[in-house]
Amino acid sequence: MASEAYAPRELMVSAAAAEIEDGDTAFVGMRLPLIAFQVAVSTHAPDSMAVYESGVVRDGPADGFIHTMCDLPNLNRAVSTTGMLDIMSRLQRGDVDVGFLGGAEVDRYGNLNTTRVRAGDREIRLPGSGGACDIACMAGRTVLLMPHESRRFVEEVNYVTSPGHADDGSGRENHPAPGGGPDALVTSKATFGFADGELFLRSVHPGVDREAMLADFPWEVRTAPEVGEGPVTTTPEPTAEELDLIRTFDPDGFWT
Amino acid sequence: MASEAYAPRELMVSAAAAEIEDGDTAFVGMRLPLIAFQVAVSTHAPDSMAVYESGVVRDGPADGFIHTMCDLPNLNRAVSTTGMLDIMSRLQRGDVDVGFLGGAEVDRYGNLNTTRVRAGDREIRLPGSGGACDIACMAGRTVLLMPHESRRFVEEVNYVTSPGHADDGSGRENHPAPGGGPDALVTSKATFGFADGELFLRSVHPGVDREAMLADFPWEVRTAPEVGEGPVTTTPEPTAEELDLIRTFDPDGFWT
Amino acid sequence: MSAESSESLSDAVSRIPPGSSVATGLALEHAIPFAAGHELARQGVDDLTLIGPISDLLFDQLIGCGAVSRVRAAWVGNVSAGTGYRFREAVENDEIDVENHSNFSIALALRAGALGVPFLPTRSLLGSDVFAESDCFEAGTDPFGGEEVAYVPAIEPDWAIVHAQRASPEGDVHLWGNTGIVGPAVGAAENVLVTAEEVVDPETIHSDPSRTAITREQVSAVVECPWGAHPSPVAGHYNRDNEYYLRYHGATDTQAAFDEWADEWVYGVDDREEYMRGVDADLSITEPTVAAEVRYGQ
Amino acid sequence: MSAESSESLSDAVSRIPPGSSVATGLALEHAIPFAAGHELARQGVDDLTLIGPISDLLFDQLIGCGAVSRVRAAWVGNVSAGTGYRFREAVENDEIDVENHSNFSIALALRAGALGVPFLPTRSLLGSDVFAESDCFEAGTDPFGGEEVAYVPAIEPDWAIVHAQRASPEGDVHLWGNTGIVGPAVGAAENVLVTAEEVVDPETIHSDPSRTAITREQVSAVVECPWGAHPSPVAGHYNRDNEYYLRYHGATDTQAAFDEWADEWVYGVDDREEYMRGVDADLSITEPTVAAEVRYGQ
Repeated sequence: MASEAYAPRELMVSAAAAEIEDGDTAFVGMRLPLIAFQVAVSTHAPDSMAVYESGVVRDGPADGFIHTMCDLPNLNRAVSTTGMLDIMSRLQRGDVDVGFLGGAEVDRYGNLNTTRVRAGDREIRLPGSGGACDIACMAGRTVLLMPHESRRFVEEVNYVTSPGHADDGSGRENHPAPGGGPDALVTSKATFGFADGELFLRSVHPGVDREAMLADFPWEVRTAPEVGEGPVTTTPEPTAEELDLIRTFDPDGFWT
Repeated sequence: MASEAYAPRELMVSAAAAEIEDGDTAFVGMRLPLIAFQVAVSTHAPDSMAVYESGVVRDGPADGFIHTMCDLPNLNRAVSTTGMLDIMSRLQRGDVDVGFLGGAEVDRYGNLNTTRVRAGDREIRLPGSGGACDIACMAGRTVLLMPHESRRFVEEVNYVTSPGHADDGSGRENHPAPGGGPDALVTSKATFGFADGELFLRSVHPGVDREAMLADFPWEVRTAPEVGEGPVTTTPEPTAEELDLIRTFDPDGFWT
Repeated sequence: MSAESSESLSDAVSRIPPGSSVATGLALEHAIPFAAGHELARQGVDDLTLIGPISDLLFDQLIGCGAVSRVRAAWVGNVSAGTGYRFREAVENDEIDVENHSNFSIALALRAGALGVPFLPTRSLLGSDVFAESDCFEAGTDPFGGEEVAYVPAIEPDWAIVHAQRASPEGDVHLWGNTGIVGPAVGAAENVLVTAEEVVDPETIHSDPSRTAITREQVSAVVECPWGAHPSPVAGHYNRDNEYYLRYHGATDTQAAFDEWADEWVYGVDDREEYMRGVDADLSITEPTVAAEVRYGQ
Repeated sequence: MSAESSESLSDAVSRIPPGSSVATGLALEHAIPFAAGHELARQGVDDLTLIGPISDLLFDQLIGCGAVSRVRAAWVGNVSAGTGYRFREAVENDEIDVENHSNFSIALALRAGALGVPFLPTRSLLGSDVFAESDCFEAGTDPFGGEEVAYVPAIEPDWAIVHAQRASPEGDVHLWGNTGIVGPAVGAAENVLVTAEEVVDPETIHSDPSRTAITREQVSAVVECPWGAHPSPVAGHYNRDNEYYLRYHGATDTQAAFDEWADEWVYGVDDREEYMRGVDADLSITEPTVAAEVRYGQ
């Protein structure tokens, strides 16, 4: 049952939550994924766990709004509050199923840049990797989340903060990083999968003009039927239950 | 003030305790050093700390007899009870001043064997290194403790469990291990120092026949005056205070 | 919460097949999972590779029971009395294979497994026969400063067996007192069996998440097993039964003597409850120390 | 026990000379030592190299105060709002040098320092420009299985600054809630400054030795400093002051605006007490969770 009225970022949270499968250990970072994990564990993935690079491990939503993974509601009644090496050890030994990543720029192979971008002559410094490079290299699969803006989709990212798939179509076969690499990209207008290491259109958000949306990419984006992944669908709207949860976890709509 | 009557191992504990300087971090293992640290911290070295490879850190004696470093009196009211990597990290980064080692065999360079010895045709398996190899390689200095028996003093140990000094007189200059190596050997009959990486006689325990004692070595043991370290002295007897403490920490004389 | 939601020790141990590599005795002389070890022997699980830092008695007992074909450890014996006769005889008779480690090298090997890297470097080992006589390690050179180091390869045990004070039925575990190499071994192991003095409500664990040393996704089985570490001590629960170690030493210097000992203490009892009826030492804690209060909240 | 046996924050910070390398903000968004950081700025300690995983605001503030010449970190900004303008502008104007890390590489670098080895291997970094564009790391080959790995060299900071819930005057420290890379940084640092919500009797620390995260021989100074981490949260003590982060973001997009901000919040107050008089948010903990009892004893 879909709700009548929702914000674009509420749909992104819903779509991101759908990428967490029950039983998954999810590596959760800043912003929207903070809400998405809480939605997933409250709905279809009750046996999922979240690990945060600060050292927190949780098996349920926080009982209060969280700006950051270290806000006290996220620490209170956690399963474990330990250190980063404990969390990164799980990641490096292959025990993290899915990780979330944002980016200022992404290319067709899922390489992400959060370090520095060009704007005309000027080079703008961004905050940097944080744990993103590590998640990109070592999570079982990654889900990329970003606003749908044409300047973010580039033929070549200015700096590979978080490596994606190899550019020779070999997926990660020839790539030194042990993780599975990008599995999905969720923007504010559509969702994409990866086949043979390259992006393809999976679903278009309700009300979005498909052709205009695809025109934001500097390359011809492949579609699901072209890579044998069924038809391009319409992204499901957030359910009423999901919207309720999102508005409980983010009551002032700060992140959404 | 020396006491009238004491057991040989009580004097060994007293001599071992004397090797702990105030402010030292001492790596304490099994048997006599368990008692020696408690004596030292209760007398001349109140600001010394003991670290135990099990993960225990203490700044004072246990309030009860301890068979092992993990007996509850050694954990109770400890400064810290953590894990082995925390303790071994201190050792490897050079924060442990002195470590204690025992051995079934020792050679003139302080190489120790606790792994396997020969008895005629038979090779006898001993328990092994435990943390001894690590302490030998990485403690600032080590103090070796063993019963004075001629079979233990050998030209070449059957197995180098715990490396001593280089055999070319270079001390540890050419030795890969970062620690300072053996600094003293305390037996049940005498104490020895090391100069240029080789053993020399420092003091003889009260009542011990020096020549007979030295005859237990298969090589001509150097003496303090020969290496410019003053005269050979008589090992101080345990003081009445030390004996009181030893008998408090080991009330049934199990280790002493 | 009671242990009813967790399985029996016998069921849990039956999931460990012959030929497994098993890391245990990881907190050194503290909280040694003797109950689980004896159950392995009772079920006749054999051809085991035992992995640990030092083993205070348990490895010796499992060797005596014929359960072991290989040991990867730094020290095997009886900390109260020195020699473990079953270990010694088995080595001297070439009945088991031994990979000699130092405490640090076994800790690093398991830490490498937990960390998900093929090896870790150390400044220990070099110059010893632990290094020189082994084909386990490699020499390497620090690419930054040119320093000589030893490389310790990862060990990833099939099972780690850990005894703890309390665990939730899901497998989140509080343990305190010294932990030796419990953390690295749990991280490196494919499966973890936790025996706990108490199986508690998950809320107890959630009330103090910084005390949580093991989390559920690492754990294959949780069993409530009071006195599961006797004769070793468990912080907050019971003291070490020192006399037991000394009696064992005196009673097991031949295989025949050991067999008699095992008939009484291992094969002659059905479970831990029956075993504890044979122990008459007073190991209770008479001077409890209560940890200073800690709060979380929001 | 009161703080009288420990020195003042101003005295403690005066021991950190210009040009020092300082690791801080180690528990990520939790328990950031803002009070100590502001005191560094007030004392005009400059030419600092700041080391940390992510810095939620503090590095940006110290850069704005002109105290920093180099940053070795994975992320510098404002976790509530994204960009840290002082960091961004300083980089774009080439006023500071940045060594780009990932969270894991900075953690491993400090862990190598704490462990006393020249480097540690990782399977991360490879394929990224964090690796390719840096002269910090080296590529290596696992000598056992031939796998490609990256080597991360040790970092040994001159100082680590840590905020904790409670410490004894001697410098034994209890901290809880997530700890990020506090442990590795404290182990690697030459000196450690601990600011604590409470300086407590040593008996409090001794009552729960498994809670002890830092021990005295690693600590150069202990200072009692209530609210010393505001606006970041401290488990058991106070919540995060989210609005403060948002206001900072809105108020510091030019150096002139930042200077005004710093005149009020850093240079315009003598100490933490005066600073806190300017904070009117209610950050108190209204739903306390008390940790389940733990006993030791014998």
